Amino acid sequence: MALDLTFTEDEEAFRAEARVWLEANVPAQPLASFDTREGFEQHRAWERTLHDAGWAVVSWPVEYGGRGVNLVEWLIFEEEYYRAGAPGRVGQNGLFLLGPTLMDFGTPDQKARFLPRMARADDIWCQGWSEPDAGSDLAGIRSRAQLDGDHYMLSGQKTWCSRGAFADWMFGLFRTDPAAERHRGLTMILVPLDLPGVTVRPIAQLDGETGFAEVFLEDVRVPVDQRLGEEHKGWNVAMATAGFERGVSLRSPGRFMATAARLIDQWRERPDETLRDDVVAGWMDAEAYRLHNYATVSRLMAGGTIGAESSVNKIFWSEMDLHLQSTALRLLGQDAEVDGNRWLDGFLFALSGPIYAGTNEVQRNVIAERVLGLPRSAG
Amino acid sequence: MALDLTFTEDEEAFRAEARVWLEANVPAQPLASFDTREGFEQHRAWERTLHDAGWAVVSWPVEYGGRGVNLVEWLIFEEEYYRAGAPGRVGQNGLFLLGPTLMDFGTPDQKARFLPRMARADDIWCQGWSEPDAGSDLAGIRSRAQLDGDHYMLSGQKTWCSRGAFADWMFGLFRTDPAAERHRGLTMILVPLDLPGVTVRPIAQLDGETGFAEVFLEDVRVPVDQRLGEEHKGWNVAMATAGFERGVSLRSPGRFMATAARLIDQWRERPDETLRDDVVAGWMDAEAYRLHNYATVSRLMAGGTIGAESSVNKIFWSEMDLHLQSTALRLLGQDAEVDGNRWLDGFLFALSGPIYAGTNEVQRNVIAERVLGLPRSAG
Amino acid sequence: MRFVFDEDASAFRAAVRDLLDKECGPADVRAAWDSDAGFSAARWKQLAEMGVVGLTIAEADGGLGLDETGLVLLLEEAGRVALPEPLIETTAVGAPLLQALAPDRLAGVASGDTVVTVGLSHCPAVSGAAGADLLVLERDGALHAVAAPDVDLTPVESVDHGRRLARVDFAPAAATVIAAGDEARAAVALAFDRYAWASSAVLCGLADRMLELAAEYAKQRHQFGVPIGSFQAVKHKLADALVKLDFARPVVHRAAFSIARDDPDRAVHVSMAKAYASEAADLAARAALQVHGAIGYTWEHDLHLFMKKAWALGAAWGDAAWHRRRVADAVLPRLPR
Amino acid sequence: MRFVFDEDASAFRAAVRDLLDKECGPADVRAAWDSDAGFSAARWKQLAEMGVVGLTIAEADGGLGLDETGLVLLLEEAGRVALPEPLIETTAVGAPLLQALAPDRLAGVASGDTVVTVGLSHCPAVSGAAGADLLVLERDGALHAVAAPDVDLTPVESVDHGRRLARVDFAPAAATVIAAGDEARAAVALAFDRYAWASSAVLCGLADRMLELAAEYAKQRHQFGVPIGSFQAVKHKLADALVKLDFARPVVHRAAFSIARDDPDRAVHVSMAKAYASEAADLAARAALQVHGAIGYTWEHDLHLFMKKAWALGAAWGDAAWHRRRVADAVLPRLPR
Repeated sequence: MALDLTFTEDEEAFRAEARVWLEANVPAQPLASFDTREGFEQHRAWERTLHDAGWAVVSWPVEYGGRGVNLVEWLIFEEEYYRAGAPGRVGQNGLFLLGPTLMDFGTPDQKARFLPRMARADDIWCQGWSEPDAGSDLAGIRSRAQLDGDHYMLSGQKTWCSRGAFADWMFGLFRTDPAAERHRGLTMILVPLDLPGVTVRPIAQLDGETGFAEVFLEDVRVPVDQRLGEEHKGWNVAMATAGFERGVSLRSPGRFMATAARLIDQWRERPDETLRDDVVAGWMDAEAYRLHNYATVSRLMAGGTIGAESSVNKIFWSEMDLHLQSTALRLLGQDAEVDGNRWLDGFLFALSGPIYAGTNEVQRNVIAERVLGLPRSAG
Repeated sequence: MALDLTFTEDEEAFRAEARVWLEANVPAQPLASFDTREGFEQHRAWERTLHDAGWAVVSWPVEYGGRGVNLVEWLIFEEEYYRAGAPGRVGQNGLFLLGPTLMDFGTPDQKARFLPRMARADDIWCQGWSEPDAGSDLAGIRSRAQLDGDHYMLSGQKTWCSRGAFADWMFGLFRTDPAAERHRGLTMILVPLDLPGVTVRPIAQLDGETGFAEVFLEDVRVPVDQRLGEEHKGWNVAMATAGFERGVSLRSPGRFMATAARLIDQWRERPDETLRDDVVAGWMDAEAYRLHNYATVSRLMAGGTIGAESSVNKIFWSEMDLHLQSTALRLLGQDAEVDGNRWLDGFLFALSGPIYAGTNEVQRNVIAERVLGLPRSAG
Repeated sequence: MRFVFDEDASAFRAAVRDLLDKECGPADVRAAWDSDAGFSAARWKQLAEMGVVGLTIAEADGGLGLDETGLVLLLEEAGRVALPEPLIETTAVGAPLLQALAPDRLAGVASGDTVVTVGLSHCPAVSGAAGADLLVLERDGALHAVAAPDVDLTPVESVDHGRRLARVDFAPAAATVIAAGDEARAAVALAFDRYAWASSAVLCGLADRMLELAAEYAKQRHQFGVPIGSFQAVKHKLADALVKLDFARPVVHRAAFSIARDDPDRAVHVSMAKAYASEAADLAARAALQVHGAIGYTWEHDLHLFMKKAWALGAAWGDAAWHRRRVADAVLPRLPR
Repeated sequence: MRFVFDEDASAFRAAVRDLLDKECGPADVRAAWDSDAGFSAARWKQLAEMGVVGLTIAEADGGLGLDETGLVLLLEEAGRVALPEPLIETTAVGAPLLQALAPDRLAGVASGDTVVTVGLSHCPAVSGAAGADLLVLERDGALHAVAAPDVDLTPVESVDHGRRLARVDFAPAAATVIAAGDEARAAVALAFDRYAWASSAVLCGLADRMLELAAEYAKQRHQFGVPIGSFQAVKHKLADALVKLDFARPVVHRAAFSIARDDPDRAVHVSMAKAYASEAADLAARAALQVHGAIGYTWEHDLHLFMKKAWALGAAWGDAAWHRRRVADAVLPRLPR
């Protein structure tokens, strides 16, 4: 079968169904920020609503709370979701990062235990990867997990855990082999945040909200069946997750298409010929990102895999987001500095894009080394 | 005395005198490219005309063929020179790089011997710095000069010698201490290109003209009185020259002001609103560069020195030049690809800016290390 | 929605790459620059034998009967070697135009005997005019098909010496007209879009090759005791250009599909393709030149063969800014679809 | 032509830096953010005692009688510490305006007892309104001087919590008018240019400090076993921002001179200053944040105090694009001078 960029009748029907449901169910008033306790619970309730109607995780198997659609349909759903102005996904770290990783690496018991609760927002997850001395250099992790019978004893400190202030569970990398160095001897472990020995310190971000947290662990006992994947092989598990994160799942095109459409609305409100080219370039970027993602999922559906392309993707969306938001701020002119305007919030959020999920500098190294074959180096 | 950005009566009178002379004497028809033999000699004749009227090297002492004006007046002359559309300076490597270095490091005999002939274009000089394995890494120089009584015996290969195809003399760095490494044990030596053992191989550049040359040296005997500065201290001499090159003297603001004015003329001919901002940004850059240069020469005249600022300057003018030329090409639209149009020539020339006189990457390292104090590294 | 090429397309692409790797190295491109026609008739014949030249011509007329989605990967391959032959002019633009308006004039095209080019009146010169046997020329709102002996050429030198631009004079006559009125207008618009889109595909191939050359050089060239490819300044410059290229490709592929299906948003899709591909090639050229340094600035080194085609095709048929303006004119008043 | 500051200017700058290093650390800025007025009256008094507050006021009225060229370096120092006090509003804009139109209203300004701000009607809100004692307000083409008790403020929160924007309501009366007609129009245009220029100078100081913070952090922070400042990606990002800043400064200094001498090209010179300084600060903020990584994205770290003032002042009084447009309107029809 040759290149075909038209949607099938099934795909169009799925889009129509999603659109109808979203139009009827998306809250008329925006929810409070999910980086506040109140907003977090409002968003949890919305996740429950999504789940109960079968829209929480459309591409997951039905048994775990999804509806088993393919990746093209997932992209379609995402387009409709953001087009409808629906709330941000407070559960995204679980749903879009840990979820797929669990399906690949989890035991049947783990899948049955964690996925349905995750889909229903009974458990909301945060990541526990970075540490004070392990940011861009993730292999510098020092937090330890010591095997003690049928438990691991965890100790150490995780930081920059997004949504960590109010989350229920954390998935994180711990050093299980203290003699191993760098990315060897690490293990992925799932940790409930209400265990004895866990202390969560919320951290306020640029906008003043507690968008992330530090998590301190002192002799925290976690049963071995909460290990994800093999012992000492956590790096592979994490890299698979990071591939999802940077690749297709964290920033679906629908989000930027909606932002670009809003940018054009903003331009129409106050047309500024000087910014015309920047506005249309932003819209084109969102379109190009959409096409690129359809090509990626088509390749995945045809049996392909994602490698260093996820780094290419991450650089593109993070820079596009900054371009869209800052162009809108320039359209606002002197009003841009007024706190609480939606574009300023968007800009502050977009600033984190080139930093988190692996800085763009690290991604450029990955591209140069893995795609172009340039030699590794410290520099 | 406080900040004063108005020109004095003397400065205005100097400007008027230069303008009158240039209007009367600049050739009505453009000369042939100085990267051809015919054009080289046409330019040599023009240099002689300049010299005889006292305009070749206005800031040099009168005894060497200049008129002893200060650096502000030199900048004024350069503005008038390019404003009048006068020919490029075929002697610039000598006049603006070696000349000032000779005045700092040369013996009285050397000054008397070389400077007046240089000013009169009797000798036209090229640089002999780069070698096949010493480009960005200039300290990798391998060409040797071995002391043999009252002569040095030179051997090795120099490359990317601008104007080298037709020049009379070359100034270059040679390794006099074979045991020394990197930037130690180098010596600056002045070499006539008609000596036995010298072979000049012209190299065609992007536009097909022989803009530079390779110079092969096989047992070339050069008297020791053609050494500039101390033996083994050539690096210091070269760095002083490079400071001139990147700093104030190689790219005087007048050149870019004239280019920016032409760009605006081009815009008026075919106004394109999409490019309006780029056009005015180019003009502003030329203005900013002019102001920056007046500030630099004011500081020099007040007893200051140039250090890493020369790297700042070089990055700015090389990027500005590319911006000016490529904006003009964009204004030309589909005509941009037609060979021999003046902007295309300018663009091809501008492309060399970020490469020569030390790549912009090396300049950024210099700025980061010397101005911001960041640690050195291979990367 | 199936945004992936099938195995046949990949196999065809691989076969063309094999041929061009053998037959169209940098020395061959230089030879073409120095030739009268600006390209090699022998290599054009080889491409014809593979079916490439007649790819867009109906099977009944001796072609493969494929559309733009079948051609786009091969245009990328043409870009990778800076192919001097008129694949854009004949196969991407001329043949489909004749197929629609004057299929009787297609004789000899698929076999490589008749080289076609198309000249549109709002473009300053006709590309590939020197070597064309049949010229389709717009004049006063009509399209004329004129044989080479019946035109006068005034050469216009392009920065890409392989392009052989010329201003073309001829005597329009009733017998030369192949379309007029609305039909001609629509055909001219479509031919322009095909030129812009096909140039985009070639530009992607050029960018790809320039990045490859730069990466190779960066692995071999040592300065400061290490390969320059180990410096982040080199790595990140090339990585940024690669990101740009990676996002240009699907846009160019979508434009191929939109032309093939006569999508109502064809113009927007083509303009996006030309804008992205022109900028990707420009960025790749800049990055590659900077990584090569002075050696890349010489006539002797091969890099300029690719850079110059990139600059020429980047400017031809509307540059990036022109095409973004066309998108803006469509999008700012109303979003497509 | 003497484009260099004299020793007096350098000494004054050094003295102000000493004071601010002691009295206006990041903790002090945070305290100001949390205060009612948005700034510290005690620190304002200290600045007044040094002559900074009354710098632009005639000696006869208790000031130093200096002009913009005497103030510009001190505004850069204010930027370096993200000074919350209304140096722009009172010293750069309010005092010279009153000096020209209503010198009798200058009482207490130089001594720091009377804080002045100026509100122009085409700007959405008045900065520093919360802590001002005397407000000069444009209304229907006239300028009014109104004491704080006679105005109603509706706060508008800026991303820079130290700016205390407010919409201001008051009852215009014959007694409040200090200028009308052409005189008021010229004064408003001049006040706008002074706001834009003074913001430029503060933006240069902010950029300088952010680059300094980033360089410090890059020396201390280790990843992959080395200080991150040894990576070219970090070095080159900061170097590029430094280049931009280095070229912004002389442009800002020239604008100071042009305002002081009432140069006919004042508007072009001010617009160039604001365009360069806004972009330099924006680039420095982006570079500094990226170099800091996540820690720079927190409320706890000091970087955001500087970034937010840079964003606010970058947008206020015309952003870079607005000012380039003003330059274009002057330059494209005819080149200045």
